[in-house]
This record gives sequence, C-alpha cells and structure tokens, in this order.
Amino acid sequence: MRGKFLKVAVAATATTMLATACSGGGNDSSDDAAGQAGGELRIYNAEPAFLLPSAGDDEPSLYVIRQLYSQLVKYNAETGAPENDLAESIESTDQKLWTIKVKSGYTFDNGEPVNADAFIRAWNFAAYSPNGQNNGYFMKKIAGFKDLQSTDPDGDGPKKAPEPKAKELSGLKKVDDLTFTVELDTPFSGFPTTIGYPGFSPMAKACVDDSEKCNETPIGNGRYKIEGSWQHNVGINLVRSDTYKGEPGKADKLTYRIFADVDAAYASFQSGELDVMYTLPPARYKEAKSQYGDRLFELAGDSLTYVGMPIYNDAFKKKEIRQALSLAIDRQSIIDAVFDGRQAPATGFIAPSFQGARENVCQYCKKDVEKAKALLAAAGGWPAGQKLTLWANAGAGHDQWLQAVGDQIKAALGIDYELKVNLQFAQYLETADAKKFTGPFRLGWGPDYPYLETFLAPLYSTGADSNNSTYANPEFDSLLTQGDGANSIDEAIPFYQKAEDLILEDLPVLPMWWRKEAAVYSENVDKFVWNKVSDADYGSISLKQN
Amino acid sequence: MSTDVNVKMDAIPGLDPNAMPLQVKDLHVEFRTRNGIAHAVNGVSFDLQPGETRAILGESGCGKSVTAQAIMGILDTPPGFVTGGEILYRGVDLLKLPEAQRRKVRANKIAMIFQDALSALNPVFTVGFQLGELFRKHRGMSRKDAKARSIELLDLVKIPAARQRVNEYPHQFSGGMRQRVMIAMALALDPEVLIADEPTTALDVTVQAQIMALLAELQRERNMSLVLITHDMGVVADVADRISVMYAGRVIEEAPVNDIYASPAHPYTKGLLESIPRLDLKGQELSAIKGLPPVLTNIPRGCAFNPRCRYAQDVCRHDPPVPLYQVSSARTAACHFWKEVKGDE
Amino acid sequence: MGRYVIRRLLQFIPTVLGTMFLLHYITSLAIQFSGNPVRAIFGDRTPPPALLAAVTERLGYGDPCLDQKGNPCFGLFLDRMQKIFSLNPDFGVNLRLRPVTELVSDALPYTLKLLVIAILFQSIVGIAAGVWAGLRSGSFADNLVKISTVFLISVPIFVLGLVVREFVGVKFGNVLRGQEWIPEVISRGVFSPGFKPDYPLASLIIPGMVLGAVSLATTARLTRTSIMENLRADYVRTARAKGLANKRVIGVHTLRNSLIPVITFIGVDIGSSMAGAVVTETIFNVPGIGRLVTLAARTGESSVVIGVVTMLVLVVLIANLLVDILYAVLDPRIRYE
Amino acid sequence: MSDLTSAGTAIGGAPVGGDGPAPETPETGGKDHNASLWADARRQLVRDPVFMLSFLYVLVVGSMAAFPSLWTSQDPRACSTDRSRIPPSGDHPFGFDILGCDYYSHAIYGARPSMIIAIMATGAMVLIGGGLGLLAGYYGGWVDTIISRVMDIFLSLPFLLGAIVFLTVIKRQNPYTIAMVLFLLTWPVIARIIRGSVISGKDLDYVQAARAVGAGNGRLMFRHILPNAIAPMLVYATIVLGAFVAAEATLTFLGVGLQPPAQSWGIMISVHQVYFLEDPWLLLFPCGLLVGTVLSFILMGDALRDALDPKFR
Repeated sequence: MRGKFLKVAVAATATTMLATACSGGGNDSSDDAAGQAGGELRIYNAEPAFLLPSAGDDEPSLYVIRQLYSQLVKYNAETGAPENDLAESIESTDQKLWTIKVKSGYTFDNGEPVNADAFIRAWNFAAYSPNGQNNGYFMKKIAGFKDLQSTDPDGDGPKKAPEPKAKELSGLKKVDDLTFTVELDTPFSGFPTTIGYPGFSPMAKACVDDSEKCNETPIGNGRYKIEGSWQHNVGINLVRSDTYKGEPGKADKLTYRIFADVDAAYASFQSGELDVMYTLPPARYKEAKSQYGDRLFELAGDSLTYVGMPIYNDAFKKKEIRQALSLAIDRQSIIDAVFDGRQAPATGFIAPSFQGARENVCQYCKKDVEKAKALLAAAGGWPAGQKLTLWANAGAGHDQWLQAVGDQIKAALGIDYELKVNLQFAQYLETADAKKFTGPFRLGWGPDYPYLETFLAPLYSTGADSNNSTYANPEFDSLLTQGDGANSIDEAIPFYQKAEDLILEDLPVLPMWWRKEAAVYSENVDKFVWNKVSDADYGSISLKQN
Repeated sequence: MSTDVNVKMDAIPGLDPNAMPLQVKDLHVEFRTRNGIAHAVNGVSFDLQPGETRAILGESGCGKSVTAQAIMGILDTPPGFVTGGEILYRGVDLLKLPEAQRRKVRANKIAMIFQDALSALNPVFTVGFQLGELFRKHRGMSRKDAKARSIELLDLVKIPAARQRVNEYPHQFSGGMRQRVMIAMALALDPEVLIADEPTTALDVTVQAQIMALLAELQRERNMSLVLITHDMGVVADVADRISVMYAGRVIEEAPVNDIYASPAHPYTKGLLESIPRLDLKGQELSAIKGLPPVLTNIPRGCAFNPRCRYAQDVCRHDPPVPLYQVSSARTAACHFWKEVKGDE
Repeated sequence: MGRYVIRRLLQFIPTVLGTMFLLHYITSLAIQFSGNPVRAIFGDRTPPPALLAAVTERLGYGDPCLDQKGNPCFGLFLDRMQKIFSLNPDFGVNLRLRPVTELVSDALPYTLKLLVIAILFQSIVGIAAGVWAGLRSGSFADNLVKISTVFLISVPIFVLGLVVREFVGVKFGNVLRGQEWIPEVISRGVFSPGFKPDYPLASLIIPGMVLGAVSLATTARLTRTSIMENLRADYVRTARAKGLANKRVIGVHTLRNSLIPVITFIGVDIGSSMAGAVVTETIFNVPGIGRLVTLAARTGESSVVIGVVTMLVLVVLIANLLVDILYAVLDPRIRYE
Repeated sequence: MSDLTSAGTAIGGAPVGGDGPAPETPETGGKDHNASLWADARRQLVRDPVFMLSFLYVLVVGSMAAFPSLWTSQDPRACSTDRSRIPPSGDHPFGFDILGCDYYSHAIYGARPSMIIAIMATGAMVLIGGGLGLLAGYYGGWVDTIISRVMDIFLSLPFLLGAIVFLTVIKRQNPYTIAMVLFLLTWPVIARIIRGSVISGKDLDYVQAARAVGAGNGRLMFRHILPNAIAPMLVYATIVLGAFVAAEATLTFLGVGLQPPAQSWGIMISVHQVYFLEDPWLLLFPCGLLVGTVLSFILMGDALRDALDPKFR
C-alpha cells in the first residue's frame, strides 16, 4: 500500500502565493443548498497502519487522518488548486527560505492551541529517525534533516544505532507565536504545494509526549474528532468537532468499517451496509457499472505502474532493446483483459492530471511490432536461447498482467520468457535496492506531492533513492536543478518537460498505465465529493435528510 | 414408570397361566447379507416345562444363538428376519405382540445370559447402574432402592464385598465375577424362563464349574425353566433334562439327556459324543466329525449333514429334507437310518 | 486418574517447547534467507538506511544471528522464552509497533465466538445427522447423509464460503432486507454478508456455520459409523434383552459409547477449526486470529507469526490435554489403565 | 479438507487419539486370514459400482496428469489477451481464461501438479510416517517416547497455519516443496495409525509364536506385524490423496501455493474466483474437476474401508 496524496494540477505561482484568499470554502460543498449537514456516513476502509499523522502514509490511514487533522494548505476539490487552510500566508523570495504565518484561534481537540510550535514540534518529531516515523521521509528537503538521522558507522547494521547528532531540524525557526520559517537545503519552487500532505499536520504536545496513545486515540485539530478510540480491524468512529473553527463537516458522524478483503467489503456495500467505497474489486467493475450507474464515480488517477529496466544488466544497456520491448506491448488490451478497463494506458511519465503533463508524448508506448522488430535487429537481436525473466513480487496479483506482457513480447519478438514472482515484497524490494534484477521488473510510483517533479527526480535522477534502473544522465539532472530553482512553477515546467523528453527516448522504465479511481456510493448520499488531490473527502459528503 | 408391569402382563389377551412357559414351533430365521440369504434357523421346534432344563447343543454357526435371540426378540434387524413359526410364552405368540408389550416380557418373564460378559456389559456404566436400571425402569424404583436391590443381587450371586463393587466398572471385574454379574442381571426381575447362551465358554474350567453350580442352584430355588445353549456335551450331562441337537439351523435330534448319552440316534450326535475324550477309552483314536459345517447361504440338499456322514446314501442327498422320525415316545431324530445309528452302538 | 493427568502434563511440556522452537527456527530462517521484513513498510520508496536501521532495531530484528543463514539463534530463542514465560508475557510487536499480545487479545474474542458457533453447529447438526443415518443404515436418510457429507468434505472451503457470501449474504439477504416485517437482527445481522460490528454475534452465525461445515461432515460420518458399530455391540443387545425401551437403548446405552470418539474428535478438531478460520475470516471479514496471521505471514512479519502461532499452539495443546482428560472421564477404561 | 488430520479420523473410523485406548485387536490373525481378506475385498470392490466409478474417474484424471497430450492438442501457454474470457464453444469446450489461454488445455495440464503433489506427499507419508510408526510401536520404550513427542510437535501445528508458516518461509513454491510441507504436517497421523496397529498386533498369538521360534526383529515387523496394519493405512492413504488435491487448491487460494504461470486447478480457481458471478464457468470447470477428484478418492477410501473391515461384513 503506497502513499498517495496530493496531486495538485495547478500550484499557484509566485512568491506570495496562497495569500489568504479563499480559505473556508469557495467550492460547491460549502453551499448549503447543495448539501445539508447531518446523518451518519458509513465508509469502507482497510485497516490503517497508523493514525498518527507523522506515521500514516498509506491510503487507509490518510483517509482517516485527513478528517482528524487539518493542515496549512488544502486543495480545491474541483481544480486541485492549493488554498490556505490553517496558513494565513506562505511566502518566499528565493524558494529556499519560506515564511509561514498561521491563523489564530484554532485549537486541538484537547484545547491546546494550533500555533507555530505545534508545527515545529510535529515536523521535528517526524524527522528524528529514532522515532521511526514513516513520514520523516517528507522532511528531507528541510535543512538539517541529515543531522537527525543516526548513521551506521560500520555499515553492516550495528546492534545499537548511535544517537543522531541533533534532535531538531536546523531549518525550522520560530519567529513569533504564529509565525515560523522553513529553510530548505536547495531551492524548491513546489514547496508550498507539498505541505497540504497530512504528514505536515501540526501535533499537540500531549500527542508527541505519548505518541502511542495518540495513535490509538488521536488528538486532532480537524473537522472531526474520534469517538472512543481506534477499534483495530473493526472500525473507527468520528463525530463532528464542535470546536473546529473552520468550515464544519457535513455528516454528523463518519463511521469507518474496516475490511481485510475488498471483495468482502463489496458484498457489504451490495447489502446496503456501506455508503461509500473508495475502491472496487477489479472483477466487479463491470457489474458495478451496470448496477449502480451514476453512483459509480470515476476519475483518472496518478498512480503509475511501470516495468523497470535493469540498465545495470548488459542485456538491457542498449536503449533500442528497451524501446523494442515497449513497442511489443499492447497496453490497452492487457488493461481490458486483466483489469476490466480500470487503468489508463500511460503515454508519458507524468500523471495526466498534473500541471505540465502532456498527452501522447511517448512514441514507444503504442504497440508496433514491425518497428519493434526493426529496433531489436538494429540493436543486434536478443541473445538466442536466453529467456527474458520478468520480475514481480508475490501475492499481489501482478503475475497476471506480467504474464500477459510476456505473452505479447513472445508473440511479437519471439523472446521466450519466464516469471519470477515468488519473492515477498520485502525481499523483492531488497533485490531492487541491491540492483539484482536479471530482467524487467514491476514497480509502482505514486506522487509524493502534487508537483510534476515528483514523477522525475526520485525515480530517474542519478543516484536517487528510488532510481531502481540506475539510469544516469547528467543532462537530465541539470534540467531538474534548473526547474527546482525557477522563480515560479510556470517557469519551472518547461525544464521538467525537457527532462521528460530525455527519458521518453531512453526509457529507463517502460511506463504501463495509470490507475483509474473508481468509487461507489449508496442512495443515501446526497452529494458526493471527490477531491482531485486528496481523493475521498468524506467530511464534505452530504447525506439525504428525511 | 411407576406402573406395575405384572398387572399389565395379565392383560395380554390369551395368556394362559397353565400353558407351558415356552414353546417354539417351526421357527425360521434368515439373514439377508450382501453374499445372499443365509438360512440360519430352518424350522426349529421345542418346548419347555416349568423347572425344566433344556440344552440346545451344536457347533458354532448352527443357529442356536440365533434361536435364542429370536426368542428374546433381539435379533439385529436387518439383516436378521424371523420368517416363520411361533414363539409361545404361556400360550401367547410373542411374535404377534406389539413391541411395547413384548418388551415387558423381556427380563420380566424371559431373561438371557450372554456368552462374553465383558462385551455384554456396557463398559462405560458401573455395574450398579446397569443392574439398578432394571428395577428403575421395570419396577419404577428410586435410584437408592434400586442400588440396594443391586447389592442384594450381587450378594445372591456370591460376589464378595458387593457394597463396594457395585460402584465399579465391568472391566474391573475378573471373568468369573463378570459372569456372576450377568447372572444377577438376568435374575433381577424373577423371570420364569432363563436362556443361557454359552454362559461358561469364555471361562477357566474351574470357574466354569462354579458358575454352572450357581446357575443350577438358583434354578432349583426359583423353579425357573432354563434353556442352556452350549457346544460342550460335558456341561450338558450334569444339568440338562432334555437335549435338542441342532445342525445347520434344524433340530436333528431331540431326547431326554440319558437316552442321548446312551444311544444317539443321529450320526451327528454320535460324532459329537465320540469327540469327547473319555478316560475309559484311553488309547483309542479320537473320532472327530470330518469336514466343516455347511455355509448357511448354501445348505446341502436333502440332509444337511450328508457330506460329512458315514451313513449317507443317495436318499440323503436329495430333497425333501429328512423328516423327524419318532424314535421313541419321548424322542425324535432326523435321520433315515436312525435305527442303524442307534443299533450300531 | 491423577497419575494419568500428571503423565499427560509431563508430555505436554516438551511438546510445547519443541513446537515453539520449531516455529522460532522457521521464522529465523525466513529472515535469514529472505531479508529484513521491515523494508516492506516503506514500499516503493527507498528509506534512508538510518531510518531503516532505527525501525529494524525497534522491532527486534537487529540480532546479528539473523544475518547468518542456518543459524538456529538459540540465544534469541532463550530471550523469547524468557519474555513469554515471564509474569507479563511478551510475544513481541508487529511492524506497526503494536504488541502481539494486544493484537491477539483484540482478535481472539471474534475467533472464539466464531469457534463456539462452529462447534455448536457442528456438534448439534453433525451428531443429529450422524445418529439419524446410523440408526437407519442403508435407508434413504443414511444415503442422504453419506453423500452430502462426502460432498461437503470435497468442496474447498473457500469456494463454499464465497458462494454462501454472495448468494446467502447478498442476494438472499437483500430479499429479506426488502421485507419490512423481518426483524433487523435477522435481515441485517444474521444474513449480512460478513461480520458487522452492530450485530457482533448475529453476523457471525453464518460464517461460523461455514467454518463448521467441513467438521460437521466429519462429525456426522464419525457419529454414523460409531453408532452403526455400537448398535451391533453385545452390550446393546444386552440392553435390549433387559426389556428397555428403544429410546433408552439408543439414548443411554448406544449414544454414550458412540459419542466418545466423536467428542474426542471435536476436541482435537479445535486446532484445525482455528486454522480453518484463516479462510473463513478472510471471506467474511471477521477481525479474528486467522485474518491476523494470514496478513502477517504475507508481509513476513515473523514476530507476529511466531507470537500468534505460538499462542494458538498453546491453545491447541491445552485443548488436546483437556480432551484427553475428558476422554478419561467419559471412558472409565482409560482411567484405570 | 481444511483439516486433513480430522478427515482421516472420521473416515478411518477409530479415533487417532495418540494415548487413547489401543485399537481393538483384529479378530483373528495370521497370513491365511489376510490372504482371504484381500481376496474377499477385491471381489467386493469389483462389484461395487461406486468404487468402480470413482476408480474410473481417478484413472481419467491420472491419465490427464501423465499424458496430457492424449487429451488435448492445444498449447495452454498460447495466450492472447484479445480472447480474454470468451465463453465455451465447440472448439474450445471450456472457453478462454482472462489472459486468453485455452481453458480446456489449461485444465488438462493443471491435473499434473495436483496429482504429483498428492502422490508424492502421500508416498512420503506412507513410507516415512509409516516407518516411524512401525519403529515406535514395535520397539516401544524411549524410541516410542521420542517419536511420539516429535509427532505431537508436528500435530500441534494446525494444518493450514503450519502450511502458511512453512511455505512463507520456503518461498520456492513448486510441487516438490508443497508436497514436502504437506508431508511434514501430516506424517504423524499415519504414524499413529501404524503405531496403534503395531502395538495391538505385537501381542497377537501368532506373532508371539513366530518370536518363540526365533524370527528376527525385521522378519517379525515386516512379515507378521505390518500386514495387519496395512489395511487401515491403505484406507487412510486413499482418502488423504483426495485431501491433498484439495489442499493444493486451498493453499493457492491463500497465496502460499503454486504461482502462475504454473498450471494447476488451484491456480485456475483462485485466479478466477472473483469472476464467478460474471463468468461462472471459469470457476465451474476447475472446481468440478477438483471436487470430482476429491470425491472419488474419498469414496474409494470408504469402499476400501468397508471391504477391508470385517466388522462391516
């Protein structure tokens, strides 16, 4: 379960963006005529990993945390544009030092004020590695992050990791009660769009002091607060918070029912026991479409599935080989057969909904057997008798489509294949980290923040953590740096697009498809709201009132 | 369950207190098995006077136990079926009684002792429970009274320390003691007829004698009629008044005990007697009967014994079966050549 | 009796230790050969090594013996044993840092309820069907029971579960839910397609029945053969000869003996029922032990697997011990051995 | 199905309680008796239509496993996503699966792993489990103690949980490893059956007689004691063959069994179970084959038990 968050299409420009403006509404859901308050919304959820905002980074966690905590920025449901929420203003002149002013008067459920300290405290807590918070990862652009990480002196896993050098991020400075500054390591024009991610939520002192308890019984600052505590594997009940100063949630109660199996959940939905399901079992998609019609909500998503190329392996060094393989695959046909059409074929490296994405830029992503054969021949052919090994992790259903990919390559290029699909995810990822794949490998990527850079830098820049294909191209790296340092997003985008052009030719990975979001809701739902960035926004969904 | 069973018994229509306690007429029993129909009993008849002891003698598989079970009405049905004949208790045909009334006859009027007391006693209940059950269900006694009666009964059959042993389980008793428990159980309700199916076969010789003596003593005291089923001619000689010899589901000879021992009228009876080792004939070869008893699904035509018989002639090998010849006023034999057999001695 | 219990208890100890060591060794091997399960938490995103190390350490996967392939890690085993057999038993934590004891205590009540329903269903219906068939050997009833039980045993439980969920829970349930006069506890509880917190017991009835189905078939078959064997037993004949009513002959003299192996089976079967819960709980979304352990095994959370399975095995072994003692109570022949 | 050990219990008749009462002693002993027992059994089985039908079914499935090309000329790995989930038709009686592979040939080739797993696991179980049971029962004393405790350890692992644990650890999920795991978790059952028979057979008169005339341990075990134990073992082994076929499918459903692109009935069922409302035939065909096989083995075991058990004559 991979984190998926913000996917802003438009991020406001310039240095003084998001100044005040339209906090507290502006979209339809705030219009009282469109949706009345009240009722209980019964929601499908999988078991969250954590309810602590510094730790929860998977869908089920985020869908709960978003209702419990508010952040500095929120995203417009329709356009995805960031709007100030708790922030009064977010400003920078050099894209490196950001000054953030927090609105006054907001409090946590336990009465503590939401102020500059609440943010500094939360971000430090997340970044300090001995705390083992998953979302510490997102703090890594802030200056001083490395000092909060314990280093491994002998490199082979000591019995006890040494204490990190510092406990607090040097880049976070409190100016006054409601103002603080954030200094980044390098300029990053997209920073303000990132901090609407729940990992950047403020945390109460009581919560940081006893984070385990806060995980079970969250102390939030959002539209809803928890009723009782987290009933593991059974459910989570939220009620509307009376103390929340912003726009209140629609439903009186949000009841999350936890399922381990999406098929079981769908059966419950069919029996009228759920009002919203944010996902569907793939095999039931057609049925749902005919049965629920307009109560099936669909939206092109931003989770990329790709087939990585082990460039470190001699057989895959030539880009013609990679291009030939890509040309042999009929993506739409696999999507129809295996996914019932619930994916959109990838025609580029950047999610179509993102600002700066271009359609049909990938000339190697359409099936063209003749061209594929020609390219393969030009590269000197495939070594005779050698099987193409296709890798995927076990138990997640990837073997199906990977087999179809293999079948198509075999049919088009005459390269026989074998599947290596028996590694558990942990071992599979270790294999990836150790660069030990012997053939194309399945992996996925979701954006870390709603900014197109997230589809480029972490995956393909030289030596990046998730650059599993070991692609290295100095030209690509320098284009990214130029984009990061640009004065505005508009100015940055052309650099990123040029960088994308490079990998579209080199194909360090073969982009396969983007997930389509599909949600169903019951007849009880009056107005269904799906946030373009943060997906299911349960607090904004209103119920029919009888 | 507080009804007095005896009162009910008198209500059985046609009950004649002066009639014989037991009379079996032309009884037929067959077993319907996967391998065909086994004719286990083919026209057995005998009667029993009050206080009389009748022995039914024969090899295993000749139908004597089946006859006993048919009388008790405890045949396993299926596969066993009574297909003909009458079983009269004091003139009433038990086979025609409804099950509820027939049940009252069991143990009350006709009781039975089984061969292997270890398997015939329920292993998971105490001896006291199994004895007391009779008094509770047939006499409507309380548990406490039933237990007291059980102890008396165990005393009666000479089980030492009855008061303690009444709470023990069958497997804690020795073979002889277990058989005494069986006898106690059979006598509990003062039956008029006792059927003992090989009561001593599973026991040591010394214990056998004790048990037979006990049985004889109890029979005398209570003037019971006894049907003693056995394959052991030695046991019979001491206690029986009359003997019915069975072979392949038929009674082939019937006579007072002394007559049979003196001069058997059927070659089979003769063979049986000759197979008893006798001290006075020391040194002579034992003449056992040759061959095996017939398979009951395939009984030979004519006289069933003919393949093993040294007197057999053509007439024995064809239907109809041999009729019962009246050997003397009190005895019959089913052999065409009974005179030769008898005179041979 | 006392000696018998003591002997069984003495046998119990090495079995428990042996089983736990077996599990410990298996999970250690799993880590040694397939790597650090902590890595999976981070998914596609490669974590900074420091963060990975920190989390690994916190979860107790830092022991160096876990890097040596084939090392049985006796030291780690002793540590674990000390923690488990202390006053506050410590079975470790999961990747999300929740103690296994807590995970199990959350999940156990559901599994127990499920088991009780399954066992009740299996014993009542199974024994009734078995007795019915056994008493009428060769009849229509007998053949019906014989065929349906064999069929039940042959159908994979997950197929059965899926079919029941879709047709009984969803389709038939929706019909019921459309009827106003049917009480909600029936239409929304019993015929719900899975576990529902609003009806914590009613909604477990059908999953429990599915779980008990296979054992029900086995129970029925066992009862049937046992009854048939016992009906031929000499002591049943004796009971008839005693002039007892048929009800009593069957009810007291036959049943008591026939049920001894059945009860033993049901007891021993608790273990496999718990394992069967793995499938049933997944299909019917019951937040119990089976679901817990399947998820943990899939993500390679060995601390959870070893913790939960160890606790389960303890339960199974204790159940077996109790069954043995119960067996001795039921069958006096054992007691005085 | 989910509980091999208990299925055997019920079907085998006697409880497999390790320290329960020793099973009833055979009514009579001796080789003559055995010879006629087997001859009788054979005669009875040949006349039993249920047994013969089941046997025929198993032969059919066996020939699918051994010689798939007899049954189909299609290559189950010639797939094209264009033909995904096309319903059955004349040329393709089972239609196509979601990857557009011919479903009929898939089903034929799928018989092999199921049968291989079942046969290998049962074979190992009979040989090794039976051998250990024989040793434990015959020698008694500390040999018995050790073997019995090891049996307890393996039996205390509930079957499915044990299989999940073992298979997640082993990771190489091919027919051999699955067979090994099935064997590891079930051998104690057969060992107990044999141990019980041997203990009761050891004291039979003819065994004592053979011992008295100086027969060695090996001869006593194999010529005199083992033959008596073979009947219950054979019955159990037949039934367990069916149970193992089902076990493969269940393990695959739980994600710890065989992995695609291997072909097995379990894979067919677990991959297509989600489509069973939309395209029920995708589930129906493999399920039918599987249930038929399991059913056949169980019915054969039943018939064998009836034929071999003198109590049921």
